Amino acid sequence: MTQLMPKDLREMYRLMLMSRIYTDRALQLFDEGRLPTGLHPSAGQEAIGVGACYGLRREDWVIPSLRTTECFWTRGVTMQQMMDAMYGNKDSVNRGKESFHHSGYPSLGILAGTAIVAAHIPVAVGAAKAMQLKGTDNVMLCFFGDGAAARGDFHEGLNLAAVHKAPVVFICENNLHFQTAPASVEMAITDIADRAAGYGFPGVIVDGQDVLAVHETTQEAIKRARQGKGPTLIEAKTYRFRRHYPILAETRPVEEIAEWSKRDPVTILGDYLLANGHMNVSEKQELETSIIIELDSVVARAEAKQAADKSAANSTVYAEGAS
Amino acid sequence: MTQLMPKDLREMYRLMLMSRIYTDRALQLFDEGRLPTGLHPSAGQEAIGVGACYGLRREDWVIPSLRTTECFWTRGVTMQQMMDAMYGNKDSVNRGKESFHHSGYPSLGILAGTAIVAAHIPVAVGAAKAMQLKGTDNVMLCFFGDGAAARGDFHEGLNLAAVHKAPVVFICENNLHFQTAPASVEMAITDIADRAAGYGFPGVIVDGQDVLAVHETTQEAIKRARQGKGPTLIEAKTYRFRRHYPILAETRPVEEIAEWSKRDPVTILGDYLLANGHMNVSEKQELETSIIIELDSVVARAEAKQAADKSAANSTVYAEGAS
Amino acid sequence: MKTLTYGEAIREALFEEMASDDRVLVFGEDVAGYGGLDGVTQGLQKKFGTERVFDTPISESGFAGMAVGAALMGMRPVAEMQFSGLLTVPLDQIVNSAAKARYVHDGAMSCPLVIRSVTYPAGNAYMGQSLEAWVAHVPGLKVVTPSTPIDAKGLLLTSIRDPDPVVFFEHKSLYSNEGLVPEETYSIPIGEASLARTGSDVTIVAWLNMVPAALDAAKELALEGIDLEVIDLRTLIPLDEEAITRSVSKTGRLVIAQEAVTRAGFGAEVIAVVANSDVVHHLKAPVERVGNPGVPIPHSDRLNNHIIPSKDDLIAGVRAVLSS
Amino acid sequence: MKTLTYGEAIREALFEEMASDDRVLVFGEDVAGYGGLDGVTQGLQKKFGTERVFDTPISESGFAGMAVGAALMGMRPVAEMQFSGLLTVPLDQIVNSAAKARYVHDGAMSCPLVIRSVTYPAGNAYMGQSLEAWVAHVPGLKVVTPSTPIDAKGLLLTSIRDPDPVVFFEHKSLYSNEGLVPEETYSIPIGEASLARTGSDVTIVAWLNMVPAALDAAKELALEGIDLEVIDLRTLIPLDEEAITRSVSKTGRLVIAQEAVTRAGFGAEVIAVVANSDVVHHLKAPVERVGNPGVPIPHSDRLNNHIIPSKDDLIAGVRAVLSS
Ligand SMILES: Cc1ncc(C[n+]2csc(CCOP(=O)(O)OP(=O)(O)O)c2C)c(N)n1
Ligand SMILES: Cc1ncc(C[n+]2csc(CCOP(=O)(O)OP(=O)(O)O)c2C)c(N)n1
Ligand SMILES: [Mg+2]
Ligand SMILES: [Mg+2]
Repeated sequence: MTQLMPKDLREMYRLMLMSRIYTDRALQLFDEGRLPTGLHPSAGQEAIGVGACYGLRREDWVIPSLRTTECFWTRGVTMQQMMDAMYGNKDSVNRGKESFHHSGYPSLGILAGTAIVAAHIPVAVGAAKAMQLKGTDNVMLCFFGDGAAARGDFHEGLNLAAVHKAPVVFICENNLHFQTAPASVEMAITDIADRAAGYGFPGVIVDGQDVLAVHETTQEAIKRARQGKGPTLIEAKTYRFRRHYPILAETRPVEEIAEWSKRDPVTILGDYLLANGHMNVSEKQELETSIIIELDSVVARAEAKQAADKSAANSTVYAEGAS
Repeated sequence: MTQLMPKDLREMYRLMLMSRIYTDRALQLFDEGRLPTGLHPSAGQEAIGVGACYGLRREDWVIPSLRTTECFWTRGVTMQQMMDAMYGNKDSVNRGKESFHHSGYPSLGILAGTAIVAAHIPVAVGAAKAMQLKGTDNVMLCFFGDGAAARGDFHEGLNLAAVHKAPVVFICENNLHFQTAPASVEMAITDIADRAAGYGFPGVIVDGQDVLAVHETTQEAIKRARQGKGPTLIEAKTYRFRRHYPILAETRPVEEIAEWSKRDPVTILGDYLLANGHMNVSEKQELETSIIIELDSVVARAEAKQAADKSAANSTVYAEGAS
Repeated sequence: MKTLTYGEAIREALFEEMASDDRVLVFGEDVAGYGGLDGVTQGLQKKFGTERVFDTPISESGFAGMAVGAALMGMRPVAEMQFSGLLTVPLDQIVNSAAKARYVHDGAMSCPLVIRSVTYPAGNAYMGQSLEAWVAHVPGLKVVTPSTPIDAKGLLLTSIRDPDPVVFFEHKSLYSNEGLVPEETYSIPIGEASLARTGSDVTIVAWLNMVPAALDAAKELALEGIDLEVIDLRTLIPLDEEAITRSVSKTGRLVIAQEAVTRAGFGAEVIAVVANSDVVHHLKAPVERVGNPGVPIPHSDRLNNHIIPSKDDLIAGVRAVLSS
Repeated sequence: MKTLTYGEAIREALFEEMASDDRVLVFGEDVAGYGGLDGVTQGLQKKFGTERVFDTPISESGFAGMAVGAALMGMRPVAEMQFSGLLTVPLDQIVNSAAKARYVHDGAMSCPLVIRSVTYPAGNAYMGQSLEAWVAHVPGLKVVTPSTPIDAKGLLLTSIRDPDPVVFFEHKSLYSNEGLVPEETYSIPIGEASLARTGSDVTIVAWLNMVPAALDAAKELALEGIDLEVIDLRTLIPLDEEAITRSVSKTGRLVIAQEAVTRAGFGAEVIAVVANSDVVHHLKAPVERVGNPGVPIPHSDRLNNHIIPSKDDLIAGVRAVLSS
């Protein structure tokens, strides 16, 4: 495991802060009727995607959940690319054919899941198997929510990964809710990590609000995977700070929300950087300002661009034209 | 838990012995080209279905695996009914529309699974939920093989049972193989019972060759279920003494087969009865003879009967005629 | 009569049937605590309790299987699939465990359940699929596809009371459509199409959301003196073959209106029914199919309106059958 | 040319393609150690090793998903579903994860995999289902249905090399049928029907096992001077529409031969293609569909032969289109 340097910590902070600012801006654009797509805001959960993906090799792959926007940022997707995707622009990643959160970026090592919760888990295992067959020691990080852990594909995927000792790390973002319902509806246990024992590999719980803890835990799992020792299930305890999706009402107890707000992952890392002298207040302020300024122009550019049109809609069903 | 009396033990022995004799006769009839259906012989695994189902209430339900013929015997299906089902006779349970091992007998509290391995697990949970909703303390016993434990429906079913504290007992007949492949292909763990912890209810391992152990373990799980405490997963370690299905070749190591043959559940109970004076040698011999004699006439009758015909084939797709 | 939206009509059916039959259960994702993503099941849990109305985990196969088990034990479960594209997931339970239950028991058991499946061709390539043709292919299932509030309520009541498993498609973009619904109790038989509009020139066969689209097209074409007959199938299985052949034998021209992918969609079945009857000789023009041309539903609304058939596509289809 | 059975032809295709392309993987239940329940994959693991040829748990959705993941990463997985009825289980992975992959990446990724699906309408109501109409309804999938050894080998080679996901149906009762197959390497394009028999009176459109049945019917009817044309579709998607319309415009009479349930089966699509073209005016008689009348496959062979269409049913269908 490579030691994180202060510059790494600052970069992780930048990614998390950018994600937060971007997400809240996107929500605002949606509320204003400008953004033509909804989103599953990651606010509150930024430490997971950043902590897990930070320091991956270019040749490694990740497959995000519906909420892990941080996978995109950390792998190198720019705010402009993301905003263009949200606007379905002509020059965007798939020209509006798929929502930004299920968009693949093959050149950045990002695979896309489908909108079918948990279906991407066996897909991740197959991709990891391919990496193994090619004789590399690259790994696959597969993200999903607590809700996904109730699906058959979770079970089949994790079990197949165990049988194949596939180089995959499963990262469950347990935010205690799935869509409008609490976790008590979906399971009679507290810790999804407990399920790993039923497949024969380690299950580890980590504080999902602490990016350094997430990073360290993931690094250990990655090391295991690279050494051919097989998968790990990491359960990151976390909480989303926004509603599931902008058009759905809030269903969670206000006290619960208030309690968790005290553990804001962006604030936690920011405070750590300040306390340890890795960043000073004015640097922090500058960073925030620069993100906001960049984002302003990103939005302006995205809105000025042409949206993809009918010719996009009808293409690439098959390799060589439709049939 | 009601204490087993010597007459219970003798009855359990009768059921197990009958099952063995019946199964081997059916295999022989199949080899001779007389029986118009194949079967998944339960030989070697008789202690599980008998031990688990013995002493159930009439109002309880069971749903067998493809191999648990003992569920049928213990719930009161006769050899004649079974043989008629195998021959697809006009007066048989469903007139040849379904194989005997997936045949339901509603009046005997036997639900049928489909041929889709593990699909019956959520069905069992829904049935148990209905029993709970009706305010009864009846229970459902749900049998399946080790192979089924790799399927998504196993996971979703067990998890749903936990969430609903459904009065169901899951009984996994782990015979170390599924169709032609060894368990190492389907899992990287040894004990399927370990998976129960991931749902939040007890997982128990029992010697599947020991009918009394199976009975006792199941009775405890049933008690739990009747008290509203929810499900239990029982893993019975066992071995099938015949090939998976008559037309498939043997794929298991001869030493493994030889080793397990030493632990024949019918012999184990027989010896116990003899050693404890619950039965003497001549009674044992008489029992065997009487089963064989009965079976001879069962086969003769079954073969003499008319098979179901086209009118059967075309009926009961919908309640009121086809549409 | 009173005015209800399509969504309210469905809710009323659930309330009435839960009140009159305590074997009826309602479950699915977000249906209980939240009252359904579109509010269709709102208030049910409060009225009928957490035992009869409950939320499920993301386990579509698991809870569809539970519905089967409960139905076999005499309950009347109504399970919701919150997007029709999700039918890909619980399909084995619906098609195998439920559909075949009566048959394999030689009639000794029945499996009376309803799968409410919410159709909406938008959002993404997966959830946005219209998959009614799949379930229509499966003996043992009934398939219901109402387009109006009165039919939605009446047919849902019938579906819940039906002794066989029913896949009940609801269309999200119809939820807010209003219509008159009787004050008193009523029900509508499964298996009867309705003549949504009488006309003489061209027959349009439609279901779900395409019925209002067809009526809009009819209104527009009426201005040119083109007189459309619109058949609302209402239920795909059993199929009201007579309503189809009767109309086509009158008009001699047939346009199919479906949101689903055209190829191997249910419209092909409608055409086969016509081609299999003497009415085929009455056809004055080749049949037209208006539907998804064979493209996954794109995420962006700017794209997917090119894929989903519109009133204008229907008008073009009508013109095509009139031009030959 | 050499003589091979249909099963051997498939095995030969797998051997050849695994030898020439090390991205090809073969997996499924019982395919590796045992060599397939019908021996079709025998010897593959021994020759190509446990990494490229492996047995899977009973996890059809899981290993279909693995096939998708491996395909996206550049492998060429060939996964077996040991009964076509099992398609109910992995369908989401095939229909959503695989079929839409190219589209949602705007062409930037491809998902070249083959699902070998073994069709056999017997045994029980579940495994015995013929479900080709379902996958034919899904944009992004190709659907292949060979009936002869030469086509089975040639089309499997093409399917494995195809850049898009292919559902390849094999028919268990064809496995032991023999036929001539070229010694040298060859392949057969996806999307071209073959004229299995030239005739002038009636067109039979068939695929898989119904092709030999149609040829048998043709032989028998030839004795009466009735001359059948038999079209073997070979691939359902893409569909060779021209082969169908050309033949029907010649004969004016069409009989569909399918083992699947008639209602909403693929035959309806074939009919729709005809009805959508000018050829509809050439029809001298209503079209006939010979298929499963809408009944789950019973377990007993004594019953299921009443459900599965036979040569005699085909002959009756031909007589019907000739009588009107
Ligand atoms: C199989 C399936 N069922 C239902 C849905 C609808 N749905 C979208 S997101 C979601 C909740 C996901 O919860 P979780 O996995 O916990 O992720 P979170 O949103 O909490 O991050 C649901 C039910 C879906 N996409 N897929
Ligand atoms: C979903 C599914 N996949 C494959 C099959 C084919 N099949 C029938 S029995 C069987 C093996 C079952 O193994 P297990 O559950 O261990 O039971 P056992 O036969 O060992 O008693 C398989 C794979 C099936 N019936 N269902
Ligand atoms: Mg969650
Ligand atoms: Mg087994």
